[in-house]
Amino acid sequence: MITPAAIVAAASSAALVILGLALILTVWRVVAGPTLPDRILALDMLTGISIGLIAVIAVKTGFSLYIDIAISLGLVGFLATVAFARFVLSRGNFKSPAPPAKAGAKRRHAGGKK
Amino acid sequence: MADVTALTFLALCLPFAGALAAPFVIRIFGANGAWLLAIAPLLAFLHFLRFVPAITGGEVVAGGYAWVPSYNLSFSWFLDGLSLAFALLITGIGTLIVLYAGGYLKGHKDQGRFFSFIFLFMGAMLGIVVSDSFLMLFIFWELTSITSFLLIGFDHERAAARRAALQALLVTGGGGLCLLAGLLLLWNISGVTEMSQLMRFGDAVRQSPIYLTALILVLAGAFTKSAQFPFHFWLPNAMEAPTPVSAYLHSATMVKAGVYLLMRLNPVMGATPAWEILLPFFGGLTLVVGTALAIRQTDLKLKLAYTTVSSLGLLVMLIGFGSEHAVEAAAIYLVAHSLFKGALFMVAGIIDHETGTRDITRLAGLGRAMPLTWVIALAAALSMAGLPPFFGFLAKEEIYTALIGGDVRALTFTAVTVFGNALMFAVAFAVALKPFLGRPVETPIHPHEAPVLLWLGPAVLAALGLLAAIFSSFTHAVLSSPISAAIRQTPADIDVSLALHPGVPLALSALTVLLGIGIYWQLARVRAAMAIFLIAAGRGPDHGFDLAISGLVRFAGRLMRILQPGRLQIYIACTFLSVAAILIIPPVVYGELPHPPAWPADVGLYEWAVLLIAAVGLAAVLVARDRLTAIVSLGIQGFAVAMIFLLFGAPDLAFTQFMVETLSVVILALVITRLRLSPDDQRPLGRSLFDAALALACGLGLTLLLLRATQAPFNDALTVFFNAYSKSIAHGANVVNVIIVDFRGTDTLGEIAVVAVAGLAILALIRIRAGTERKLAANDPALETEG
Amino acid sequence: MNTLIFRTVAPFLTALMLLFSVFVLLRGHNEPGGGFIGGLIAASGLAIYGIARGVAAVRRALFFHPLSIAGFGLLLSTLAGLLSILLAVPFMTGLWVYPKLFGLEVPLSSVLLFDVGVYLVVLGAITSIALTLEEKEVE
Amino acid sequence: MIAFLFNLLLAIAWVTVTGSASLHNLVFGFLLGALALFIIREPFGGNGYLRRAGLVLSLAALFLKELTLSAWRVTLTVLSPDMKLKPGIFAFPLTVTSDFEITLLANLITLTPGTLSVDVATDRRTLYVHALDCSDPEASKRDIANGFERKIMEAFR
Amino acid sequence: MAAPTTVDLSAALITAPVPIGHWLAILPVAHCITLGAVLLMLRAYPRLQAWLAISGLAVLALIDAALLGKVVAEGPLTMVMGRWLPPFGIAFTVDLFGALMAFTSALVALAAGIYALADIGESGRRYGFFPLLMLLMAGVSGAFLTGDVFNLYVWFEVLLISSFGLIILGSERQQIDGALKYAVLNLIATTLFLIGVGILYAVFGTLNMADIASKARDLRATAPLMTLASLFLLAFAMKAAAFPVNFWLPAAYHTPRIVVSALFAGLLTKVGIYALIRVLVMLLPIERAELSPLIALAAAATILVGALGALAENDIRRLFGYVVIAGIGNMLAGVALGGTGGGISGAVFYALHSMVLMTALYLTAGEIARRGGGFLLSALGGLYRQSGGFTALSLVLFLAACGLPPFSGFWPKVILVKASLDLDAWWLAAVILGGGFLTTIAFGRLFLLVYWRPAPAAGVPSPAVWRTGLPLAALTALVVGFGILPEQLLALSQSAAAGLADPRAYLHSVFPGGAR
Amino acid sequence: MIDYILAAIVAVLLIAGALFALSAAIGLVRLPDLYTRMHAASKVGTVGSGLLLLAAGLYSQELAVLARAIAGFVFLLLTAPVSAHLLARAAHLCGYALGAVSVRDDMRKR
Amino acid sequence: MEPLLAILVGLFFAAAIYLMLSKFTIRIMLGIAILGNSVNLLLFTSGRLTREVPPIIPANLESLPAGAANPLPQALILTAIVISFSFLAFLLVLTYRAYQDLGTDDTSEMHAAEPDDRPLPPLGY
Ligand code: NA
Ligand code: NA
Repeated sequence: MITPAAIVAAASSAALVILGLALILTVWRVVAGPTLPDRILALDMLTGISIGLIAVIAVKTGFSLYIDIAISLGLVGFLATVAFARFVLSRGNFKSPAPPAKAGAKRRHAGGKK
Repeated sequence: MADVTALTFLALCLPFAGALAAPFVIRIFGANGAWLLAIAPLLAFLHFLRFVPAITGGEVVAGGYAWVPSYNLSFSWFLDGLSLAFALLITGIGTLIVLYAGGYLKGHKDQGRFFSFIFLFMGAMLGIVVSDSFLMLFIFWELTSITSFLLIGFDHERAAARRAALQALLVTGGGGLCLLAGLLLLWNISGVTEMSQLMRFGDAVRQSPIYLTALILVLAGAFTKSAQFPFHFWLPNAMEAPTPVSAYLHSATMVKAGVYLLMRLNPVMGATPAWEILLPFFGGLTLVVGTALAIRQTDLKLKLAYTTVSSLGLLVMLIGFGSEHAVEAAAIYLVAHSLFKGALFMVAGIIDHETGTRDITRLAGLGRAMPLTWVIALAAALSMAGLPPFFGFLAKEEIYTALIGGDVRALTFTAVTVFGNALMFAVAFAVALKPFLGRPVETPIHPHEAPVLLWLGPAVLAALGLLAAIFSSFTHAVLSSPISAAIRQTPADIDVSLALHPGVPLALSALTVLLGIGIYWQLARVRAAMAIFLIAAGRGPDHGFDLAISGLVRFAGRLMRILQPGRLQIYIACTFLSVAAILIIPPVVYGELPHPPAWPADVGLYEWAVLLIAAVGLAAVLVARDRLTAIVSLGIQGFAVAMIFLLFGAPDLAFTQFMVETLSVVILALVITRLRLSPDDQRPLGRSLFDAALALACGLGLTLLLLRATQAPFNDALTVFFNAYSKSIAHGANVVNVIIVDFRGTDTLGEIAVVAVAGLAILALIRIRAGTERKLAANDPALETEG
Repeated sequence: MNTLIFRTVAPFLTALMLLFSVFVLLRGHNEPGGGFIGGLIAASGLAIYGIARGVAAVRRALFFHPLSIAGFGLLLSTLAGLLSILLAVPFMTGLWVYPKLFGLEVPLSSVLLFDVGVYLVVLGAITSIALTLEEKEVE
Repeated sequence: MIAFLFNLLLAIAWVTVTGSASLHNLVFGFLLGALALFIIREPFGGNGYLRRAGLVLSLAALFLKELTLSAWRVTLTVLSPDMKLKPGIFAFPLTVTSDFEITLLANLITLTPGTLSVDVATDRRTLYVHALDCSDPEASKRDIANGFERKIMEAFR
Repeated sequence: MAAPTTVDLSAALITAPVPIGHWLAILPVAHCITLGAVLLMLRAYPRLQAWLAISGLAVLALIDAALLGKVVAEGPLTMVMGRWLPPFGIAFTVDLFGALMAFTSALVALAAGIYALADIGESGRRYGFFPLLMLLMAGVSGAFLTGDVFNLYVWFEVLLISSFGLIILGSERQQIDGALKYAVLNLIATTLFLIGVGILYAVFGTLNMADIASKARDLRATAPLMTLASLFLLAFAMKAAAFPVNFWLPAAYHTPRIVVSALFAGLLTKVGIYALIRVLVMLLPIERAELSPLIALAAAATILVGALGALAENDIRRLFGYVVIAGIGNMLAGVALGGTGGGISGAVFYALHSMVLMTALYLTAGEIARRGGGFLLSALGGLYRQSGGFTALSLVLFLAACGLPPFSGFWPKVILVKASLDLDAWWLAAVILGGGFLTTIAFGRLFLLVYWRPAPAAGVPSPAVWRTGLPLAALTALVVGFGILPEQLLALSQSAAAGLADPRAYLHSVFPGGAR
Repeated sequence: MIDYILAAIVAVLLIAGALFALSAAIGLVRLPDLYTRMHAASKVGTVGSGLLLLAAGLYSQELAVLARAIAGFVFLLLTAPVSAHLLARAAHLCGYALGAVSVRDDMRKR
Repeated sequence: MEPLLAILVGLFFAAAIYLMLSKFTIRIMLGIAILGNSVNLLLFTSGRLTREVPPIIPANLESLPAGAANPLPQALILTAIVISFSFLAFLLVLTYRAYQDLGTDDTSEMHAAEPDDRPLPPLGY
C-alpha cells in the first residue's frame, strides 16, 4: 500500500531532480551570457529556483521552518537584481571604457558633483 | 664591611651622579665648575686609596648586592691588586682630566654635555675594572663603547668625527658582542657568573673542548677594544675627539680595558699554547705596525695615537709571554704608559689650544712662549723614551729582562721590541723637541703659556712619572707588585729601580737609544722608506671600513629589492608556496596519507546536482574572460554552498549564507560600478600554469588533511552536551542559536564588534580624502546628505 | 534609480522587510533566524529604500546615524553580558524573567537583549556601508 | 487612510506569520507595523483611498487567472520546437495617473501573458511594454486598457 | 576518545557564585567594547571622545594591573562565560603570560592614546580613531586572555578589522596601497588560522585550550598534527611578520599616522608571537619540538632580513619596521629553543620589551618628523643641536633596540644567546648577536645622519609638547627601568615560561576537578 | 482519505511547480534575446516557485506555515515584476538592443 | 559523505588561491570570497556530516534526538561567515579606493607604498 507520505516523498524526489536540472540549465545561462544582463537575469532566476528547491526540501524533510529562508531569499534576491540593474545602468554597454583619470583630477571631480 | 659595601657602591655611583649634575654645574659656574666637578672623581679616588694597605697585604675586598636572583646574577665587585690599580688610575687621572677639560673647553657651548659624557665614561670604566660579575663587566664594557661613541662624535658637525665615532662604536661594540658570547661560554663551562669564582675553574676552562672558541671570542673583544692589529685603525681616527678625551680614553683608560681583561683572564685562560702564540704574535705585530705608522704622521695627536697602539701591542705581547718578568714588566709599563701618555696628549692639546694647529711641520720655537709646557713635554717624553730617571725606564729595563732567553722566539721578539722602542723613542722626541725648538713660526693663534686648568693635569702626571721612578720601591709595593700578583695569582715582589745594573737589558736599552736617535736624525728617510708599507697597513683597514659599510648597505638594498619587491602578487605567491609546502610535506614525510575513501553510494541525484553546480560555479568564476562575468558567476558557488548547508541540516547557515552571498555580490556590484576596468586581465600561459599548479597543490593538501582528520573517530562530547541542555537550561530550541547567544555568546560579542568596526572603517575609507577633509558632521543627518 | 515603479513599490517592500526582520529576530532562539539575519534583512530593506528614494530619505528616516545605532547595539549586547555581575553569576549568563503582560506570559531574557544588540549592530553597520557606498553614486 | 489600512494589513500579516492569533499579538503587530511605516512615512502623504475591497478582490482574481495563463503560454512557447516569435516593444498610452496606479498596472502587465513593462516615460503618459508577440500592438493596447487598467480605475477611484 | 553519550550536568554547570575578583579576567574586554561602543555613538564630539578614551585606557591599565597582581599572587585565573564550565562554554583563562602581555599592551595603548592627542586630527577623530583604538584593545586583550581557540580567532579578527580601520585613517595614496597589501595578507593569515581551528576541532572535538593541551599530550606527533602545528606556525608567523611571510609589514607599517604605526608595532606582531607561543608551546609541545629546526631557521632568516632591511632603508618608519621584524626573529629563536633552556622565557621577556620599545621607537619617528620635517634619512639632520633631551631619549631607545646594555633589550638577548649556547645551537647565537650588530650599524648611521649631521636646511625648531613628550618619556623610562632592574620582569617571564612548558596550574585552573 | 487528497495535491503542486521552473530554465536557455528570456524568468519562475511554496505550506498542515508560504508567494509577486522592469529598463537604456527577430521598438524612438 | 566534501573543500581552496594569485584586485577579492566559503565548508565537514535534520529541538521534546546535524560547527561557521563578510566588504571598498587613488586595479602597478625607485639611505656619515 502506498502511503501518503510515500507519494509526497516520491513527488518531492522527482521535483528535486527536475529542479536540479533547472538549476543546471540556469547556471549554464549564467556562464554562457552572452551579455551582462543575461547573466544577471539568470542569477535572478537561480534565486527563484532556489526558493522552490527550499520549499521542496521543506516538504521532503518535513521541516516547515525552511519556508522562512525561502521568503528572505526572495527579498534579497530582489535586492541583488536591483543592484545589478543599477550596475548595468551605470556601466553602459561599452566594451572597453576609458581608463580612469589619474588621482588628482578624478578626485576633484567626485567631490564637487552631485 | 657593610658600610664599605655601601661606600664602594656610592663610589661607583659618583661618576654617574657627576654625569647628571655636570650640565647644571657648568650652566651655573661656567668653566670653573670643573673644580667642583673634579670633587666627584677625587672622592672616588680617595675611597679606593683606602684599600691600598689591605690589598698590598694580599687581601681581596669584595662586595655587592643581589641583582638578578632568578639568573643567579648579583651586582658584585671585587678589588685585588689589578682592579685597585686600575681604579686608582681611572679616578686619579680622571680628576686631572676633568680639570684639564674645564680649561680646554672653556666657553664651549656643549661643555656641560661633554662633562656628562666624560663622567659616564669614567663610571663605565670603573665598572669594568671592579666588576666581579661577568655580565656587569660586559655591561660596563659596552657602556664604554657607547660613551666613547658620544665623546668621539662630540664635534658632531664634522663628518670625520661622526665617522670616527661610528667606527669606534662598531669595532669595539662588535668586539664586545664576541666577548659576550665568550663570557657566556665561560659561564657554561664553569657554571659560575663571577670572575673571582672563575679563578678556581682555570683547569676546567683550559681543558674544555670549547676552550679555543671561548678564547677566540674573548680575544676578539679584547683586541678590538685595545686596538690590536688589524683592529687598530679606529684608535687614530678617534683622535677626532677633543683632546681631553684622547688623553683619557685613548691612552690611559678605555683602550686598556682589553689589556685589563687579558690580565684578568690570564689565570683562567692563560698558559696554553694558543694563548702563548696568539697574544705575542698579535701584540708584536701591533707594536711594529703602530710605531711605524706613528713615524709617518705629522699630526701630534695622531703620532701619539699610533704609539698608543704600539704600547698596547707591547702589553698584549707581554701578557702572552706570561712569565714572571713579563707580567711584572707589563704591570710597570701599564702604569708608566698611563702617566706619560696622558701627559703627552694633554700637552698636544695645550699646543693645539694655544696655537690652533697640531701639525708638527707648522710648529717650531714654542719653547720661549710656553716654557712650562715644554718642561712637562720633555719629562713625559723622556719617560716614554725609556730614559732615566723616569718610570718608563724601569719598564723598559724589566721588559728586556723578561725577553732575555736563548731561543729563536725570544730573539725575534727581542728584536721586535727593540725596534719598536727605538721608533717610540724617535716619536717621543719628535713630539717633545720639534715644536719647541728652533725659530718661532706663524701659527693660527699667537701662542701663550697655558692657563692653570690646562697645565695642572699634565704637570702632575709628568711629575708622578719622575717620582714613581725615584721612589720605585714604594711604587712597586703599592701598584706594580699587586698588579703582577693578581695577574699571575702568585705573590710578586718587584725590585727594579733606577740603579743601573750592567747586563744585557741595559745594553738593549742603550741600543734602543742609539737606534732611536738615529731614526730621529733620519726621520724623513725612514718615513719615505716605510711609505709603501704604511699606506697598506694604515689606510687599508680604515678604507676597508668605509667599503664594508657602504657595501653592506648596497647589498642590503639589493637584497631587499628582491625580498620586498612591492608586488602583492609575489607576496601572495610566496605565502601560498609556504602553504603548499606545509600541507604536502608532513603527510609525505610521516608517510601518513589518508585511507582512500570508498565511493559514496548514498548520494542522491539532486545532491550530485548541487555539488556539480558548486564545481561549475567555481569554474565559471575561473574561466570568466572579464571581471564582470566573474563577479556575476560568483553567485553560483555561493548558492551552491548555501544549498549544501541546507542539504546537511544547517538551515541557519543556509539562511545566513544566502543573505551574505547576495549582499556580497551587491557590494561588489556597487563597487564595480565605480571602476572603469581595462578589459584585458588575462595572465600569460606560463603564469597561469604555475598558478594552477600551486593552487591545486594547496587544494590537494587541504583535502588530504581534512580527509585524514575526519577519518579518525570523533569526540562529540560538546555536541552531546549542547543537544541535551539547550532547551532545558538555556531555553532555546534552536541549538545553533543557543550556542551563538549563550553557550558561546562571547564569540558573537567579538563578531558584532567586527561588524561595527567594519562599518566604521568603510565610512572612514570612503569619506576621508587625503588633503581635503570633507566637512560632514557625522551625527547630523541634515549635514550629511549628499552634495 | 529614479524610476516611478521602483519608487512606488520600494516603501512597501521596505516595510515588509523591516517587519519580517523583527519576526526573524524574535524567533531566532527557537527556529532559524536571530539577530544577525534579522539585522541583515532590515539593512537590505533600508538599502532598497535608499536605492529607490535616495540616501537622504533613509538618513531622515533613521534619525540617528546608522553607526550610532550600531554602537548602541554593541553597547546593548555588552551590557546584556555585564548584567549578570549583579547576580554574582558569570559574564554572559542567560537571565530569564517572565513578566505577565495583559495576562500573557512574555519571556524576556538577557539573551534576547543580546540578540537585539546583534540586530542593531548589523542593521546599523550594514546600512551605514550601503548608504556610504550609495551616497557616492553619481547618477 | 491608505497608511492606516496598510498598517492594519501589516498587523494581520504579523499575526498570520507568527501564527498566534491573540489580540495581544495583533496589537503588537500593529505597533510593529506602525514603526515600520513610520520609517517609510514619506510616501504616505495622505492622498488615495481604498474604496471598494470587492473590486480589489476581483482585480486579484483576474490577476491570478492571467498569471497562470501567462505562465502556461510561455511554457508552451519555450517548449515548442520552432518558437515562432515576433517580439518587440510598444508604447502604451496611460490613462491612470497616480504613482500607485501606474505601478500596479505596470506590474500586472509584467505578470501577465506575453507582456513585460520596461519603463514609464518621464512624462508619465506612456508605458513601454515588451511583448513576445508584437505583430498587432494595437490589439494588445486595447486588451490592457480594457482589462487591467479599467479594473484598477474601478477599484481605486 | 570514546564519545560519551550523556554528560553529567553537575560537571558542566557552574553553581557557586562567582567571586567578583574573577571578573577581572573578562573586564578588560568588556570594558574596551563598552567604551568602544559609547565612543562610536559619540563620534560627533571629538574632544569628549578623546578624553573618555584616554581615561578609559588608564582604567584598562589599572584593570590589567590588578589582574596581573591577582595572577602573580594566586596563579592562573579562569572565568567561565555564561555559567557553562569548560570545555562546553568559553572560558577566559589568564595565566602569567597572558596577564603580562595584557598589562603591557594596556600601557602601550595608553601612551599611544596620549600621543594621539597631538597626532590625530579632526577628521581622524571623527572617523573613529578612538573607537577603533578601544576596539583594537578589545581584540588584543581578548586574544591575550581567552582560553578558547576559536574565541582567539574571533579576537584576532576584532583586532585585525580595527587595525584596518586605523591604517586607512588619512587615506593617502601610499596608505591605501599599504593597507591593501596589509589587509589581503593578514586576511590570508587569519584564514589559515581558522583552517587550523577547524582541523583541531576535527581531531580533538574540543576548542578549549586546556582541554586540547591535555589531550595533545597523549598523542604522538602524527602527520595531521604536524600539519596542524605547521599551519598554526605559518599563520602566526605571518601575523608576527616572520620571514618568509613578512612582506606585509614593510609594505604597510610606514604608511599610517605615526601613532597607528606605533600601536601596530607594539601590539599586532606581538599578538602573533603570543598566539604562536600559546599554541605551539602549550598546546602542541611535541610538535613544536619536532618543528624546532624549522623554526630556528625561520628565526635566523628573520633576524638577518630584519637587520639587513633596516640597513637598506632611507625612510625611518620603514627602517623601524625592519627592526620590528628582527625582533620577531629573536622571539622566534626563543620559541625554537624551547622551554628548558630558557628560550621561552627569553621570548616572553623579549616580547614585553619589544611591545614597549617598538611603540616608543615609532613615537620617536613621529617626533623626529615633527622636529625635523620628514622621515627620510637623506633629508633629516640637526636634531641633536635642536634638543639634547630628545636626543638622549632617542639614543636610549636605539641602544635598547640594538640589544645593548644597560637597557631592556639586553636581557632577553643574553638569555637567548645563553640558551642557544646551552643547546649547542652556536649558529643561532651567532645570528642573534650578528643581527644585533647589524642593527647597531643601522641605528648608528641613523643617529649620525639624523641627530649629529647638521640640518640640510635651516628648519624651525619645534618646541616640546607634553602630549608627545610624556608618553615617549614614560615608555623610555620603562626601557631604562627594565634594563637596570630586570629582576622582576625576568622572574615573571621565567615563571610565565615555566607555566607554558608545564601547564598543570593552567589546567587545574580550568578543570579544578582534574582531567575529565 | 483526506491525507491522500492532501498528498495528491501536494504531489501535483510539487511536480507542476518543478516543471514550471524547468520550463522557465529551458526558456532562459532557448529564447533568443534578453527581453524574451525575461518573460520566462519573471512569469514562469514566479509561478513555479509559488506553487512549490504553496505545496510546502499545505503539506505542513499548519495555518501559520501556510500563511507564510502565501506571504512568500506575495513577496515574489511584488518583487519579480519590479526587478524585471529595472533590469529591462537598465539594459535598454544602456543600449542592449532587442534581438534580431524583434519587429518593433517604440522605446528607441523617444 | 565527508570525502566528497573534503574534495569540494580542496576545489574551493584551489579556486580561491588561483584567483588570489591574479594581479588584479577584483579577482583577488573574488578569491577571498571563495576562500571564505572553502573554510566554512571545511569547518562544516570537520564536525562530521548528517543529512537534512537540523539541530532544532522539536516542540514536544526536551533535548535533540540523535541523528541531527552537529550544531557546534554551524555556530562557528555563522560567526566565521559574518566576520568574513565584514572583511570582504571592507576589502571591496578598499579595492575601490585603491583604484580611485592609484588609478589601477593591477597590483603590479600599485607601489605607492613601496616605490620602485626608493633610494638607498645616504652612504656617507
Ligand atoms: Na557566533
Ligand atoms: Na552569529
